Amino acid sequence: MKRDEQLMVPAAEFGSYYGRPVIKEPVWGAPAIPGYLFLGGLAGASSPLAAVAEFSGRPGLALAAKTTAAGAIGLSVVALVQDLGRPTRFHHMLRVFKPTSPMSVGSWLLSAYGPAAGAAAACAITGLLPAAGRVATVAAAVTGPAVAAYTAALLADTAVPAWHEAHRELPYLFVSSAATAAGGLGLLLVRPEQAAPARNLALIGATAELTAKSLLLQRLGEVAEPYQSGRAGRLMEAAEILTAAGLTAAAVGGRNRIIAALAGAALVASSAFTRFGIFFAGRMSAGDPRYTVGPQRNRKDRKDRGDRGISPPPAGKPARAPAERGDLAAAR
Amino acid sequence: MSLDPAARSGYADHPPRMGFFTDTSVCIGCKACEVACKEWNGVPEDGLELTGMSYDNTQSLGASTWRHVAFIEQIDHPGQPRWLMASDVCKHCTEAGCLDVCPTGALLRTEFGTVVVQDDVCNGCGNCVAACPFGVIGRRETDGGAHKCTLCYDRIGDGLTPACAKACPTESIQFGPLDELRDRAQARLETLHEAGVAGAQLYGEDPGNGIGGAGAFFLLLDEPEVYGLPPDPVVTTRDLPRMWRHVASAAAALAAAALISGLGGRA
Amino acid sequence: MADRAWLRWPVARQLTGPDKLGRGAATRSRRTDSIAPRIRGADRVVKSVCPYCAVGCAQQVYVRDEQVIQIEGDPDSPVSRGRLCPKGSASLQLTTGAAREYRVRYRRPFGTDWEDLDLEAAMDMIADRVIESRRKGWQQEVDGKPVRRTLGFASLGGATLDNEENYLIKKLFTALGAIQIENQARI
Amino acid sequence: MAEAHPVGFQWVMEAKQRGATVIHVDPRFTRTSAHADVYVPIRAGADIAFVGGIINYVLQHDRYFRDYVLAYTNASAVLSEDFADTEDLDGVFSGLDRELRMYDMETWRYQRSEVRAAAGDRTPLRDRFTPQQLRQVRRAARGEAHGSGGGAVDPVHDADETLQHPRCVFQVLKRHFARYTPELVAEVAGVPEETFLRVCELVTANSGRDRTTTFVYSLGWTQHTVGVQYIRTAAILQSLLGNMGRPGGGILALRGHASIQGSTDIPTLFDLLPGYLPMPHAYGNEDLDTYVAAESLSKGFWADTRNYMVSLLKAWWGDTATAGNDFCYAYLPRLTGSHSTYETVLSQLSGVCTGYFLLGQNPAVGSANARMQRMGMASLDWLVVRDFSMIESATWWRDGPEIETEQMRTEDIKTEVFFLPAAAHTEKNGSFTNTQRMLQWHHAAVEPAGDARSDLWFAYHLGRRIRQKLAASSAETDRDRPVLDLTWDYPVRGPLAEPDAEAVLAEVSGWGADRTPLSSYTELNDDGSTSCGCWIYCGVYAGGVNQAARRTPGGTQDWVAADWGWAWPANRRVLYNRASADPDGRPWSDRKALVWWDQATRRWTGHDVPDFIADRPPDYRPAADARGTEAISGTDAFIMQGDGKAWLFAPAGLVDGPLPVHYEPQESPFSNVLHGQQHNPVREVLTHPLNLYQPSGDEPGSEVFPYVATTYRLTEHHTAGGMSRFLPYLAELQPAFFCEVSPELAAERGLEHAGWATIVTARSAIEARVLVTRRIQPLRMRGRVVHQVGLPWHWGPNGLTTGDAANELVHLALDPNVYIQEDKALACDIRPGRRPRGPALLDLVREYRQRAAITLKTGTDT
Repeated sequence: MKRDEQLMVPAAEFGSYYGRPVIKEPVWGAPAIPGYLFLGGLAGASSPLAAVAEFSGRPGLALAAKTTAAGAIGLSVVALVQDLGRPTRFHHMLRVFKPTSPMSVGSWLLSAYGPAAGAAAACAITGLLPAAGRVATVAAAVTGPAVAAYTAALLADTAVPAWHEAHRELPYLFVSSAATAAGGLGLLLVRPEQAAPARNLALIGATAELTAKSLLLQRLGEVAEPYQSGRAGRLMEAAEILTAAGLTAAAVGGRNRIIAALAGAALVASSAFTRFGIFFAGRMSAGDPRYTVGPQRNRKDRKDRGDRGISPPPAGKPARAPAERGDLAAAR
Repeated sequence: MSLDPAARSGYADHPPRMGFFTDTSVCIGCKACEVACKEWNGVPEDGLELTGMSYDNTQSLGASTWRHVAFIEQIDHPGQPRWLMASDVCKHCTEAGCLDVCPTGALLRTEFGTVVVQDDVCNGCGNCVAACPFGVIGRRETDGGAHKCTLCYDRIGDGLTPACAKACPTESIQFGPLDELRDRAQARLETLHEAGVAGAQLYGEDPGNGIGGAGAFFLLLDEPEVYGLPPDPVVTTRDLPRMWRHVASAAAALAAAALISGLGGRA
Repeated sequence: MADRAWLRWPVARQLTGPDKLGRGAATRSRRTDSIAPRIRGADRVVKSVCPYCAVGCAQQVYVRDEQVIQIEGDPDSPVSRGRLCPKGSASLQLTTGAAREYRVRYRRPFGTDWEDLDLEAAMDMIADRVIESRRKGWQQEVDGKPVRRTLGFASLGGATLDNEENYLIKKLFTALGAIQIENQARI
Repeated sequence: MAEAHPVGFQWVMEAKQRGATVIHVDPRFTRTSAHADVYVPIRAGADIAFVGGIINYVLQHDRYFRDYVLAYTNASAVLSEDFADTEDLDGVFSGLDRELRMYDMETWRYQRSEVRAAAGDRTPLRDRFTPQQLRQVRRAARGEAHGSGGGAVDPVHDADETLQHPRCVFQVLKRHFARYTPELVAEVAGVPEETFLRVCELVTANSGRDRTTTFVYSLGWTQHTVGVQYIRTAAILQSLLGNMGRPGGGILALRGHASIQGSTDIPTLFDLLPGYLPMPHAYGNEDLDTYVAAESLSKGFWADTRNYMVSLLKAWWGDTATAGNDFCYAYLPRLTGSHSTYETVLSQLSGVCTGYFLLGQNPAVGSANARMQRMGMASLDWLVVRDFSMIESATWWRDGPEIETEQMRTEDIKTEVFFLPAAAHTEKNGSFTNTQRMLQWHHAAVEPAGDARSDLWFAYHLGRRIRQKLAASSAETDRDRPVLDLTWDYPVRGPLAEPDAEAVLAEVSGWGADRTPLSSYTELNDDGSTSCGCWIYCGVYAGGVNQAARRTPGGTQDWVAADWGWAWPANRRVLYNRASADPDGRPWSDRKALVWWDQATRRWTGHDVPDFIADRPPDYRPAADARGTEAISGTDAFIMQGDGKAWLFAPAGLVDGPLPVHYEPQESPFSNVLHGQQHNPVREVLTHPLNLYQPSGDEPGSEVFPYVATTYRLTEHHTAGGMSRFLPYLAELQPAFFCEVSPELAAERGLEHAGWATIVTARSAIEARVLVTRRIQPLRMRGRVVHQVGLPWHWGPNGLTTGDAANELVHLALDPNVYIQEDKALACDIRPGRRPRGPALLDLVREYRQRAAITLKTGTDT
């Protein structure tokens, strides 16, 4: 509620405390963190694509994918460090290894993957140490998908309703978005005759992404709202249009250099938009107590009813009137 | 779920778990807890904004507010007009989301079962902020670090009472071994129920709840959300094993998709 | 040395100690291990009384290196039982905070800004001013009755001062013949 | 109480948990109300009607404590035939001289059939002086002297133990309050009848042998033009119910400053010397004999006034004070009328008072009619401000409100300003006297830094310098002898030459021959053999030990905790506690035992130090010609009173009537429904262009100011904010000046929650953020709705949280007994939006004055 809409110290609302958020909005900043999600996905999916390209004799695609992976992961690490409250302490990330912390796991993953992706790209660009390059390429290809996927846990393993409630779909959405981006970038950078794996990956990724998104929205119910409204909603919608367009173009005209490039660009952009959309949806859901209180209140009421069976409420604690119930409708 | 988190965090021989019982039915809204906390812990001033939220200009817990007194005007409350006041604080969860997700080990379970931030370790990643189901911990603009109530770790180690509990004029904030506090809270709840105080309820103390029971729990006179508290919080990391499984299969799927993309022979 | 440094690495402690998940014992920093309340190192604890309202809550003032480092309620007090309100709890900030002035400030007649002034000089000037105002406002008689007083200067304040301070103020000013001596009790 | 004294409130919470019922009466629903069993909304300025209504209920339903009333009050005293009540004279008592605005109190006396020389040697002042001179004596706040002693009264008088005599106090009281019915209470105070009756029932049911009720008040009762009578009303009720001098009873003033009690005991007040001895007056106090004759009572401990006064003179002038020179009594300056802080402002404006010390005081925002205060300061030659921070009283000349309104220009202001930083309580030794009369010593923890010094240092060294300069002056005159002969030889210590505060305390406590510390005021003599700076504090340094520094932990003592600090007098914790026992000396009930007569040892004993002559048996009856303490009978529990009784009717001592009457505040939207007399007829009005009053009640123009405003404190701040607005941790808790209004008033005036409002009176207009809250209820009375505006008065232009000062709005109309202004009930207007800036602010106020046709005479009628 905006202040100027208040007529007085508001009567206590059942459902929230002056409409204030119950949880904190994540302090993670944009574009750094959604950018990181995008770049990490791009890199993580580019590395297996590079390996496939290399071992299927497509050096052009392999070089492009390796360079992309190394560049993206490099940039993403910069974004991560820059988003820290105390950037000079980035190395504290390797103080502990905590399986309970996706960020800890991710940090260790990044410290394995980053050098591998970097080495692979360096060897490919310079042509030096080809054997080592191959080892690095494989190593990056193996760890890359984990890098692309773990960020889903990073977001989902929070109290942010739109992220946490999506914890089942988010990993699939993230990897498919990553595949879309990596494939798309391949289409954009590489001549069509070298780009078949990229195109394939883009097609698979984009299809999967559309599916995952629609599954996610279906299952989230009311907590899906943040994905469908406001800035996040616009981003998600744009992403969907771009994905569909890119998908169609790549499928139909993927062998045309220009169409392929346009399709690739659309898919890369769609992946970025998706990440930004998801990021802002989470923020919005954290900022509005409805999404925190509503589902919890419903769950608690269900539990309380279950606990009580059909017996009357205990003395001193009468059942709350329906109007008092903190369901979504009453929360505001 | 075990109520002995210290033991599960590598403290073989440890003192009893310590905590707060905040009995809001005797809170007079004086905010001594807020000031005493800041004086002891050197927490900076947190903004000079008149909010219009009754007498609450503190607004919420955060990096620079480790105790927060909520004010809820219920002048139309049946029977008697009410003005609810409640001093909120970090819950020192048995299963603490902030602690679980912290990548640097800055967040720490102490031998008293409490959860604290090691300021010399924290790199300000902000993960804990997003993981707390109560909106307790925050990142401070001025130093980039995450901060929250330490349950006066330095004081209780010397047998002293935390600053807020010591200052509290009406013993609304009680500090002590958690077992003792739980007994006291039950007794107080029964007294209030006998006195016909409808709506009196304990909040956070149930070891069977979504955070495995709070180390700092409350007696409320209304539903939790009225005070800005989540009605049924569940620590996010309870779902983490499942998330990891999905992450693993998603990663595998990506690898597979890449392999499939390469089918179709050499260029 | 190197070995021992390596063993302090929390990951190593995770691997070798009981805190496998790195959420407790393994992740403690040196600073955390040596944590202590700052009042543990106090040179002395001085008994005091809260300076705000008249409830008279007892305080304990902790001093280290001739600096006040903490002020808390004194649990021995039968009045306050160690508790303090927000104002009393802010006593440390009141007495050691940034808002306190520690220098004499002087504004000359018609001046537009503060100037510095030595405390001794200020006291001397004030003494002169008192003598002069006392003389100007002197009344030996009113209506034929001896009054031997001055209306030349007045004083206001004292409800936050100590009894001993008020006693000297009343004694001195009365002896000087001043009668317009007042405090917050009238306000 | 929870708002302004949270730590004291722990005892209320504890009592509540043990079953006590808490009733809170306040115009607004506060943090105290939130924990009360019964909340009673009331119109500000109507408490006499409310409490008077309870008195009427008690009398009509015979709910008074008859044995107590008969034994310990003056219920049976028969009044003079000449007395006429407000019921007879439409709101005024007999003896009113409207021209001089004062009462002749002669007709309020007890009847005395037996013809005999009046006890005491005094010739009534009225026989020696003109009424004008008498008024000057009256205006010296005489009612405040003697503390609880009241005025002189004849202890021998007619009485009717059956309480049936039509002119006995009991019957007079009954008639006086007969019209204070539940209906009237509703009409005047806006308290619904059922709420009122519930309070009556709770209070009476909780009073008697086994139970006691206590009343707690603060400035909500004192800051009125009838403030003293507010407290008198409670005193009458508590005496009727037998709640005085008993554990859990009494009337407790919650005072707001660390040593405001001490600053009245050892007064920096114009009308008092230490120990509530009156300052000598030009008329009637010419020498020590006439002073003692006029100011002592024939019975009780005030009969020893000469002992107290001579010992004080010895403390001040030491060996110079001898019997031969009247103990230097002539060294004391004399009063003529009031010289209160408000008259001081007038005297600054007129150029008489040219120098001003502000010692931990901030009148630029903290005193009523703040603009007038600043204008006064701008007329000075010099100003000394001693404080912690740059408070408004130190900086008004550069950025005060009058600079903005262009009423002043910095370069035109002649005032020379000295700001001297003050030492904090942690930086000096000394004692505070808390609200229950208990002295507690605080020890210096560190030396003050920089130029910061204690006020002890300041007073001592200023005195030292002045004495040096005067001694050296060739023009030394007789007028300098009092200063030069002053005992001013306190030992100093440390690098800052800080005077020894314990040496000062020792002088206050007193000594006899060879400087042997005294242990009680009963040891004081009038022959110059004893010295004592404040007789009621005598014994605080008994045995050469600082009794105020005693700190035996409360947990190791009984509930009286007598070994913590030291309470005056004689470490008694409950005054007049003889009344906790019945006339025979037995506790009224086991549950409420405090002190009692022990027949075996033939002494009073108990949990507390008995506030009675320790070996005086309950059956002692004084001889007819007994005087002083000898005249105190074994049942005269109220030992300071001239007749030993609690006064249901005050035959002397109060200048505005022997009984409380409901009068409307100086400014009120309502006419007085009870009487034709609208205001307290003898209230003090200060006629000055800077202090204009508004029309009230039925007067034309009163509708311009239709709302009632009241000021108050918040937990998070302290007084005018000098010790809170400058602290980040307190400023952030209440970060803006706001006013509190009901949703109904907000709707009526278009005020927005959290927006701005301007509040206007005839003095000024201020702006405040708006808190629209149901905690402020519109009251329905006399077919009208009355809206109240709440104003926490902590703000000013300096500090971390800034805002206009509520004191800009407040006028100076004073209680005639003690010269306290009426902050607690004003009439005002409120309008949406911020106030005008610059000279336009004055235009707005001028426009209001014109609309209400306000002149210098408005509101000044008797």
